[in-house]
Amino acid sequence: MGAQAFFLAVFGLAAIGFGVAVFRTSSMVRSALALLFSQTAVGCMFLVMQTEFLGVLQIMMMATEMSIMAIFMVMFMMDPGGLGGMDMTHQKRFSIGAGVVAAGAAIAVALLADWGPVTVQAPAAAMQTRELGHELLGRSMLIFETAGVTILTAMIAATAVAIPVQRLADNGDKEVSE
Amino acid sequence: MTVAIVLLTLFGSAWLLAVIEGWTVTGRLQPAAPLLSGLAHLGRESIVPRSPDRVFFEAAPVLLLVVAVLGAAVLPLAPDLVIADLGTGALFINAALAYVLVALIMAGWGPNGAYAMIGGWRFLGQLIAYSMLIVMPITAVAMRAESLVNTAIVGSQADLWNIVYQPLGFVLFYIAAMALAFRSPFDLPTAEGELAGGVDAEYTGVRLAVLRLARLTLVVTLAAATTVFYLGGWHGPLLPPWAWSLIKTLAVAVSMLLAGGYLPRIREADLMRWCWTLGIPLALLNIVIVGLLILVVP
Amino acid sequence: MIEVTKDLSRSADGLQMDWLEVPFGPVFPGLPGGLKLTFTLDGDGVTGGQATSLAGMTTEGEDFEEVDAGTFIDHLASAMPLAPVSYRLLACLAIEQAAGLNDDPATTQARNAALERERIASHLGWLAQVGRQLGFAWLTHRASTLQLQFRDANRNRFVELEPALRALGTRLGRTPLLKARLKGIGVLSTESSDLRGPVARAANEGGDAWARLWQRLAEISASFDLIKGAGEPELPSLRDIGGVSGTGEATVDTPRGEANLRLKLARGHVKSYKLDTACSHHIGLVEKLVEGRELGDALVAVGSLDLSPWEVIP
Amino acid sequence: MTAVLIVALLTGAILFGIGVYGALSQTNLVMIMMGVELMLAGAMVNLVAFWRFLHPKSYSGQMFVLVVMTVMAVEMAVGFGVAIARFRAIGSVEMEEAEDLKG
Repeated sequence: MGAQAFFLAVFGLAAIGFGVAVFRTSSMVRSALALLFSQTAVGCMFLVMQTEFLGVLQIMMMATEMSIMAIFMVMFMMDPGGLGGMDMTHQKRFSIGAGVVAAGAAIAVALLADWGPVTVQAPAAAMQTRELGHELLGRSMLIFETAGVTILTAMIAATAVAIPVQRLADNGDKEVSE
Repeated sequence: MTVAIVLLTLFGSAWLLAVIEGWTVTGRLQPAAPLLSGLAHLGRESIVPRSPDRVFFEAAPVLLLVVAVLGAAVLPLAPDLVIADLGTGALFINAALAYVLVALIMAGWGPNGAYAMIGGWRFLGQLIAYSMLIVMPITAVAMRAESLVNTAIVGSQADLWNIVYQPLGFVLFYIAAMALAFRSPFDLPTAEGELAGGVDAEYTGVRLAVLRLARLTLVVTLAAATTVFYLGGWHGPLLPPWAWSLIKTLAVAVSMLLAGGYLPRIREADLMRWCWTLGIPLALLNIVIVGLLILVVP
Repeated sequence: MIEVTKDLSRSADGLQMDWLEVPFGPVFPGLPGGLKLTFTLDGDGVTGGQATSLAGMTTEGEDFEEVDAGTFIDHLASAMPLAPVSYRLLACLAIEQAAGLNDDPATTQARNAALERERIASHLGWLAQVGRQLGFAWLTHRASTLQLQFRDANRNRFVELEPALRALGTRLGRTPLLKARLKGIGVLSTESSDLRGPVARAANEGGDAWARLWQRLAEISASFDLIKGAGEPELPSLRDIGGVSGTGEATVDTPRGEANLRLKLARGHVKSYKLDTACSHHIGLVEKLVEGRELGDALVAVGSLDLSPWEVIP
Repeated sequence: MTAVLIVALLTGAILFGIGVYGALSQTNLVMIMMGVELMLAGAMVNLVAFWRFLHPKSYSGQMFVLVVMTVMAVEMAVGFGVAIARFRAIGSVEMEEAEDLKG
């Protein structure tokens, strides 16, 4: 069990280190890829905790998701290369306070609460995947479907919002979409 | 021990691929050419462009190589010859190979050059086209084997290979694999005619050697994945199992290498349009067909 | 950040992004050497382009000291490496016309055969270049080997090479992805100004890169039949004109379009000349061609014009 | 044995804290979304730790992690849709220049 705790701590520190790097670097692509590697470290933590399917899924999804975030950061940020070294923050003191309070509360709960018996042995990976499959298509079929439909509506909504509004030929009709 | 064997076969077939590629380009079969050109790269000056993003510039080729090797870690050459037979092996290959995109974005953004940057972001567009066409055929393959474990997948193809069982899936996976390895008809990030080498234009010296080795190893890994998923891995009459998977992997890798020379580069707009409007419906159809085959034909 | 993006120009999708000035320089793989394109890139879309030639003939007719007719011909031929025979023929015709010689059929036939042979070689060279631009390795290899064989082939060598040439044409017709790559790229309508040569002839069959490809392949087979009809092709050489003076003008259909030469002859020496080539007009088309296109399409469109930077007279 | 659980929960808490700091301190919409992503990552670590160490029998824990991953994807998609529309309107997604959106 010591090895698991050790590796978990290693990947945890990596995730936290990259997480801090996200907000400290001035170069935007470097900050996006720092978040990417922080999420990958979180994925590796899942692997260490023997939930293999979730870990592999997290690692796979985050690679593409954060790369797409990287190009959006290049589009929308003032100095994406970070050569100018601008400070892009405001209300620093308040946010540090809020961050510390949030982390402190969670840590307090983690340390003080009595978690009861901790299982030592987790089911085998292939069995976990099978059970998760049964759960997905069995009891929580509704959640699974709504999650799928939500992603679909989100895709359509995001594209609809992002598409430039064509100026309709205003041949007298009132309904000119701004 | 198995790690050494698998790595040896991986880099050995990458070296064999380099020899074959050299043979097709120069017309002369020189077995030592890849080693000599590799050493020559070591000798050459390694140029770093002005104000690069040094971390990305250094990390990209290494990450590409690590990703290619990591992808090969879960691929079985023989029933017992696999580095890590993960419970979700088939998905792990896709998870590892998703970082080819990250490596190319780093290689694009690192050297602070217009061609490289455009090449890097173009590969992001290419990923949006091919990524669905890799995951869905893997789902169909896993459906037939009723497991994501690679050795089980190969085991399920003992009597009938998947290329015969689900040819549509094979075609889609083969095309998506070539797009993932940015080989010739899909070499948008390193387009020689449009971006003058694009992503690997700024690399020289030892980094270029690592990048070239990584690209060849990536082709070998994808060929090994195609063999495991569709060509019945180590199954084959006379020869020992590892020999069969090696032969099939090399055959698929050489076909991936040479198929590109006979096709012009595809337009990015066409690639995305065809992959989404044609590829994904076909992939879903393939899943439906495999589902029916499993249920109806016991 | 509003003040940062306030004065940026709006791209097609309405977003104000900063655009990059990227040179696609004189030695870009797939483009003719010496042609310098400067694109304004919005991501990988081209919002403005400008083509200049760094290898064009700088000296116009003015500061051109008198030179003997023979050296003038060699000077003009060597100044145009992509079409030496056609410009040598142009100079010979102009000088002979200035000297008032009438042309006898035998030499004209041989000269035309040499001109057609160079047209085939030039179009094969263009095919090799398009192959390199499209990453179509087979076409580059095949077209360049054929070009080397055709450049100085005599008549019976032609007959041997004919099946290879036909095979190239049919193979291109059957290549998948080629039509999708070239169709609708770089469209030049018929009424766009001063189109010449294959670009003009392709303008009425759709005027895009695909039509130009097939127009040039058709020209290759047409030149092939011409050569079989004509005599043995041999380099045009000047017939002796003695110390004559006068003004002459000639027009030759070079592989890239009609070129026109007007010169003044004084006692066997060329006093001044005025050269007008097709490429100096075609290079002006690049701006309109690439505007609003994706980068790959823009470069293929410029490649399909078959510009020769040497023949661009500023 | 509970040490491993504690380590996981601490990591999740610290990641969550960094996410809160990031979301509140940054001026750009995209950076705020990255802060939110970090918060969700912290939450996911906790969820997996709870499932693995406390309730490995009921797989609804893993199901919840999948839902959180979906939330991450949806939040990013809609966030960038709004960001593009916003950027087209006034050329910036800086939060300090968003007074005109006030109710």
